[in-house]
Amino acid sequence: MANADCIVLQGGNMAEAHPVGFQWVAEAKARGAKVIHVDPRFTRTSAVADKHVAIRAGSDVALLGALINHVLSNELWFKDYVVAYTNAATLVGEDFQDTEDLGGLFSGFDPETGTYDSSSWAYAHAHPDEHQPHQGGAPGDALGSGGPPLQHAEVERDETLQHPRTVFQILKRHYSRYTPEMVQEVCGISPADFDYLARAVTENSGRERTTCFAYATGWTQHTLGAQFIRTAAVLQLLLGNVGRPGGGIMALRGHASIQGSTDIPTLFNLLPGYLPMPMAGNHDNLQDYLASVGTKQQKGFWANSDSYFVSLMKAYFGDAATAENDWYFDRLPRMTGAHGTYETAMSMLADEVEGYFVLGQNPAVGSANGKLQREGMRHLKWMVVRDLSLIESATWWKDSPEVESGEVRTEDIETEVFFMPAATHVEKAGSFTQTQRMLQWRHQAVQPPGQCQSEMDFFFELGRRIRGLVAASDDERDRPLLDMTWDYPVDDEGNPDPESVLREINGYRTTDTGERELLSSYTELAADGSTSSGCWIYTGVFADDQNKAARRTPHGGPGVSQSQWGWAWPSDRRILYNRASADPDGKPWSDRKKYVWWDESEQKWVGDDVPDFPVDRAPHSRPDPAVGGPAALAGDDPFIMQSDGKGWLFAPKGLVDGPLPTHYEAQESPVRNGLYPQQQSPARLIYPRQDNLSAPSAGTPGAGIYPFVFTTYRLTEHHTAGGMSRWLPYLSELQPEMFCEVSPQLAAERGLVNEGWATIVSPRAVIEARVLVTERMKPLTVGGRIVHQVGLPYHWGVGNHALVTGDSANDLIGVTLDPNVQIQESKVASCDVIAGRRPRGRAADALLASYNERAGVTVHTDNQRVTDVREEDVDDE
Amino acid sequence: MSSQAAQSVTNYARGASHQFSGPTDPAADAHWPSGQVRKGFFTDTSICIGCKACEVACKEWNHNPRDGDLELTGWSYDNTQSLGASTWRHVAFIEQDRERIEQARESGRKLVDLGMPAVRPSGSSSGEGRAAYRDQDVTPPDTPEFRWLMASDVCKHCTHAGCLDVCPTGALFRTEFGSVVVQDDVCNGCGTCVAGCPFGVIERRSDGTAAPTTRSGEKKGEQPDVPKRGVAQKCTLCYDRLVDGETPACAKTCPTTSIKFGDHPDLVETARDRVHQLHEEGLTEARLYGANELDGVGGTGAMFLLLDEPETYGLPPDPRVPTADLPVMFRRAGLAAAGMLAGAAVAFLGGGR
Amino acid sequence: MGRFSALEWPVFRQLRSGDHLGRGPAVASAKTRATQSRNATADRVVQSICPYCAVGCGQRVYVKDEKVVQIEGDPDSPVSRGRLCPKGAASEQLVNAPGRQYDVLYRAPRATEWQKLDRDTAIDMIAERFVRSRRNTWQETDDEGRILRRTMGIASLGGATLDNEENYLIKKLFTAAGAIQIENQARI
Amino acid sequence: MTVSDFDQFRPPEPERRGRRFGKLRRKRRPGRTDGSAEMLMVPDVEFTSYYGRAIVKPPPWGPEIAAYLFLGGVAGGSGLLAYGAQLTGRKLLCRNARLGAMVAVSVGGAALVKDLGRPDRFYNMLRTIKLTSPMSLGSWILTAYSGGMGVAAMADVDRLTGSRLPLGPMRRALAKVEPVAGGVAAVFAAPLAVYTAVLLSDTANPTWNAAHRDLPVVFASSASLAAGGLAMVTTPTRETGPARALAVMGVVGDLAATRYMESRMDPVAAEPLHQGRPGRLLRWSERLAAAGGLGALLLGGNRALAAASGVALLGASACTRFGILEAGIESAKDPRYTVVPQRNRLAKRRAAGITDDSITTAG
Repeated sequence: MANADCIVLQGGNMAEAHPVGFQWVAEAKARGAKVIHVDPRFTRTSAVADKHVAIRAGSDVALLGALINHVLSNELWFKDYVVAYTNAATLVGEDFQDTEDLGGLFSGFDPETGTYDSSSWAYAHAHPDEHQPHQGGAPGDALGSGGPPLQHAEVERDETLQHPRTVFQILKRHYSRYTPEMVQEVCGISPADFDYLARAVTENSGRERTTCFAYATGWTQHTLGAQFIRTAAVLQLLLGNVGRPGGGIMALRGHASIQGSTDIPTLFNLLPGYLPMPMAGNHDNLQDYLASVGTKQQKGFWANSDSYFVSLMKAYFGDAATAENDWYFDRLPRMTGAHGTYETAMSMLADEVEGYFVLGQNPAVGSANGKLQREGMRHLKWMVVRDLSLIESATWWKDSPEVESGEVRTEDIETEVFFMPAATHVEKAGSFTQTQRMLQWRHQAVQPPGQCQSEMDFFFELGRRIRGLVAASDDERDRPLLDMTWDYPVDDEGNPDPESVLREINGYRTTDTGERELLSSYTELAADGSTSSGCWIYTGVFADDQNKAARRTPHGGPGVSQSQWGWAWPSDRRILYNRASADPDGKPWSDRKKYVWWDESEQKWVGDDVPDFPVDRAPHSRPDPAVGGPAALAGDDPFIMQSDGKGWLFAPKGLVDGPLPTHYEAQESPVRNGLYPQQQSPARLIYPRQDNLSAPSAGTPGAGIYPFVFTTYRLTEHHTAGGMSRWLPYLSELQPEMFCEVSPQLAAERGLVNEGWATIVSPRAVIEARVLVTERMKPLTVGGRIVHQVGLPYHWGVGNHALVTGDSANDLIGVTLDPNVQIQESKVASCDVIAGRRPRGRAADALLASYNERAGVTVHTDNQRVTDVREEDVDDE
Repeated sequence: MSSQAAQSVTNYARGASHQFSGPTDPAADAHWPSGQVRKGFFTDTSICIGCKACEVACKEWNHNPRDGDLELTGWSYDNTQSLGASTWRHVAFIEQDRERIEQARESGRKLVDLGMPAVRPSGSSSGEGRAAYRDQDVTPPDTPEFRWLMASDVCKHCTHAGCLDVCPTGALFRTEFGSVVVQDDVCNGCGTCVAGCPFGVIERRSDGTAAPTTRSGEKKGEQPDVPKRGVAQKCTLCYDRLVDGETPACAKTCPTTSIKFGDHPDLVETARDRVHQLHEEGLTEARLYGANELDGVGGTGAMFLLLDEPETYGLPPDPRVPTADLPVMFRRAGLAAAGMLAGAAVAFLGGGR
Repeated sequence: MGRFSALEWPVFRQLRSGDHLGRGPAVASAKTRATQSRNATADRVVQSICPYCAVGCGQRVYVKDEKVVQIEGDPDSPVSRGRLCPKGAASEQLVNAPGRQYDVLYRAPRATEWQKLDRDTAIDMIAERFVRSRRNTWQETDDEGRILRRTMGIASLGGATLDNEENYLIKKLFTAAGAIQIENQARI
Repeated sequence: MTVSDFDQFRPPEPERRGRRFGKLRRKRRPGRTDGSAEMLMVPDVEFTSYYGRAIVKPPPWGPEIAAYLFLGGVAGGSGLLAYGAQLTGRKLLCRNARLGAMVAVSVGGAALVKDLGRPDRFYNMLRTIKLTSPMSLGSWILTAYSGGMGVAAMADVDRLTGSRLPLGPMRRALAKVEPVAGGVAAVFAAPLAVYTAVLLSDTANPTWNAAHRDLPVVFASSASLAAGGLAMVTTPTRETGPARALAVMGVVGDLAATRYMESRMDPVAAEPLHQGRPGRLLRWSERLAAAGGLGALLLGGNRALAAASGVALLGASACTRFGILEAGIESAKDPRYTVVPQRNRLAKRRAAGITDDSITTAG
């Protein structure tokens, strides 16, 4: 980011959430870069940014779409880059219909199931071979990071981009109505601000200069979160900023090893290395499974998915995984749909879940709809909480808001709760993967005190005892437990050696003499069972028996990319798709942005980073696409993971809620969708339940009862649900109390006083917060009316163990998920604000009930898939 | 001690190399043998992001207890209110609308027009390198309607330190690095230094007037047991770290290097460059605070780049070390004593009525 | 500092040295002259990474007598260049926090208070419950006869703050046991 | 126009009947410095502060310190009276003054030690002789004075108790050294009374610092009238002639000096002297002083009335000390008292063409 010329921080508050990372933005600014912060609030990032653009929460796609429209209509897109490296020239099939024609829906939408059948979006002339793996099935869970498989790489292209069905023309038509006036109407951004943003981004793109986007949960926590990011990707591709130094899109991830926990996922839908979890019905046998991940014919490295999967099974089950039993494929558990944390919470309420492990997380405060989470926990039989201190998720049975309000009695709660003290990051060795995909090793400084124990020791011990309990059983279902490799070298206290686990993740080749050599790159993985690797993208972290994650060359060594520090997957590459930093002939676009280029003499790609491209593939080589796999990658296919080697402006597969990002309003929004009759995203996952009601949106009766929009955010001084910050005196005194930020106009309207108290009501709960009246929150004129926005930090929780407590903003938030990744919409929702503290005990529920009754909220409010246009426009504002 | 004695003391004091005001090298003035260069801070508030890492790092290094009673103050994002016995770094937050920005710019312009004798003509500063690089016009930043000032405040380590001079026990002393440090094994908590500091930095722990509430314990409203209770406390410029050549905790942890640590002369140089650079950008409200060694305290060890009048940040506009007027006070006191003696003499000579 | 011991009395030192006004060396006490930084007297320094957000700032952990005495930024790290945010700077307090728990607690059904439990029995109890719940809720095939081989009775949440190696073991154990409802903060 | 040396001997200004103390404050006396007209017009500085938070911090001093200021004054004055009486052979006045001074000094000393944050380290006060620290010099003065007065008072006590003190051979030495001790005490008496003024003024406290030129005179006069008052209470009228004279002179000095002090202070910095408790205290001290002074002047003969006016004088001195201390602490709490006077001072210097000595610089 440090060498970017313009940085747009949108959907994220980098100076507050990632202050030390922000030093590089400050560095770029000192060198003259322009920093623009687009956020509903004027935050500490905006304080040092060049420009703050106040946007209505949830309308990011409209703004980015308008930027795309601006770039296209003024011919500002980076021609050579787009034609060569993206699928702009590719033709799309005839039966694709755009949202322009269907009033906000794409073709292939099935209202009953609320899902799209993406076959109508396919490229033109994709030979419809006989057995088309039915893709529509499980929403969004079957797809790894590399994008979905295509039958093969032969696609029709029109390099002149004139053909009406080229992706380029479809893009132009799709965003034709996203004009600056529309942006003012929908996002509340003045044309002057829009023009400033547009000029800044376009002037800083192209050969000489690059623009970089950075986002965080501000984009991901929406019902169309994935589409937010897609819009930015399309814009960056059009401007030619992807794969180049100072360009691209930086995901500002929230936790120490959140990237690590998606690479080696404790997630329901993924196996390590982004291999999808088998889905009942889709992957009933290994061949179907591998075909769904990546066909041999398609380009790119996903074609070798078989070697990745087999190596994983060898790592998991060692010798027990053999060719005969399809490498243990049949023993793997199957998914039958989405099993995200919210579905799990719902199934807890239905008494289907008996046991629950909570590992360093605080769902009672951190997960959306806190009340629902705590109620779910009451239905459990037993629960294990591993944390540093008695967080609210461990003591909810004693001091949760429901116990406090008398709604529930501690004596009636059946759940058994085990609290296991955990070890802190200095009391255990291990590696974190930070937001730039870099693994960094932590050495153990001291032994864990008292009975504290690291998760590794605990789970190793638990695994050993479970295997002990099932050792005798000859029941088939226990085979995997007994076959899995669990024999890690242990030290004198019986704790496994973390480096041995990292070696297993890196992977071995078992030579014929039986001893194991560490692999150095995922290209060495084979599908014949001779290699094993816990996570193929991490292969190379332990190359030639050196723990690369523990490399500590000061300042990352001499190289520009400072790569002598830690290890970035895949194969220590720092900027992905960096082939795109050179033009189709292999020469850098410009000297200033030189990064990776083709060295004619050595016939090799060279540069400041590990080239993200087959090293010896000449720029002009055009192999026969039928060959498939990495070999099929042409010299100008920088996007080596995509099945056609190109950057996807139009995503025929991979996203379940539309090939092109389209603006929809949030699940509950006091504003009508200015662009389409369709109010909300049709494919969003909705959970119509009595304890998950939604506020009526604009145009439906009762919309005026919850007139304000609230957005949640993080403070620098606290950490997520407060588990690691509300127990620390030094951090608690910096931000001691839950507060809400309101504009002076809203404060006047509702009689709020600075430092006073306010009660915030949403259809889910009633909470109280101190009031900070500030001009940093601005009312916006949207859709012809004033929309007030309320800012709520979400770090506080009710309980009496923490140093500072307060109501939790997450109680206000409902559960409506983005279909692609099951992330809840906690960045924008509706609420009402009343001056004074909230009523105590049962009176709070009474207030809530009266509000919902006045608003006429029922289980069906906002839960309509397709907004029927006939409904007359009731706006009793 | 008659007035003549008082007179001689002041002459003697002025005669020797000791001074009470004006530019001096404090460490040399205190006769430290080693030729250490004076260390100091330069806090550039224009790039401060208000993250308060300095507050936490300082407390953590010095094991200062939590103070304040965990109440929201309503002062924007500042809940620790001010420097004190247990808070040696404090970040101020000020929200300003368009009108206040104009006022600040206006007062900044007035400062510039005063024709401050810039030690070096700004042109010769490393401007050339930057000017070529920065071709934009000189328009102020593009968010004129609102501004959020953030500034990290600290002890100034003045060249002529009011607290040091008035301390009767010698607990406060000038280190070889030119910083002012309290020796907590000597101080008996008399409290004179608290009144002596023109910036209101130093404070006696536990019952200092701005001290934490007396409730004790960990939870809200409870105050942890306070180490070094009853002794005056303030920033030591991490004297223990300096002795081992390490950077002070706050300067090391500041993510955007808004807090710069280094040799005082270089920092003055950096400060002047930075303020010229901002003026070239049209930010005329930028001004330096404490960089002028002719001011009331002889220039400060910790200098600041502010974007508004000092009072907006809670800093005094024209601080002056009280010792500067000490000779006058001694003279007047000698006079009063003489007057009293004379009165007594007259009373007795006049005979008892 | 024995005030009257020998000529160490600052008044004499004031006269002896040039520091007549008692501003510097003359008044420095013995303890002050012996000042040393905690870091210098630490037994060892360990390089680590901050546990809070995903920037991955380098940290130096100073240990003395098997206790963490100071955690500060690691100047060698190209990511953070020795800097930390407030949370990172408070890491030492996270490790030695007053509110931190050190022993295993157990809450029996309908109990209103915690009770202490020794770690081994706790892990045994958890293992038993794990196997029992797994057996109660095992699903071999779904209604259309497709193999499932899983248990919906056990769920897990959390992992973003854990090491890769720990995530790996958890995923392997749960997948082998058929428990697929594993989630973590990446989703929230 | 500098102040003449024996300012307090000028006959008291004609008694302005009915003039409220505060009224004087509003009538601005012609500025005594260069008198440039425009300086009078205090620049209407738009006073901003950081959420109203104080800038300087008041010292953590409570009533003990105020009590010490008063007792120090009494001791100082009594030291002089004792020596005067010793020279002029007024045995009774000398004894009473010495005993009074001894009591005052010991109680004051105890109050000082009690106010310390770490009373167990009180001896550190004598750790160095810091010429720049009024409290350091004050500690030495106090020690010297108490030493001298202690010896002298012991002789008196010995006489009082009919030599029953276990002195043995020391008694002869004591008799010889007694007059010298009285002299030593006398030497340190005046500085003891006066150094406390410098102690308060040598701080960044707006009110005290603004009064640094004249506070010593006020404290000297206040000490004199207090000592005189004490003598009038303790000693029969026949020996208290000089004490009464000293008291009258003290009163005159006190009233004149206080008015004069305020006239020279920045009006804003002087405000705390007239508001709230400090204001009331100072107004009472003025009334008591006037009453006591008249009493001493006219009714000195009658023993009971003399004692009454003596008590009035002591009360006046106490009120002055408590009033000034609390005024100082109040002035530190409101940022206005720090900012506005400093802004005036800066503006004055700017107007006078000195533009290079401001802490805020543009370059």
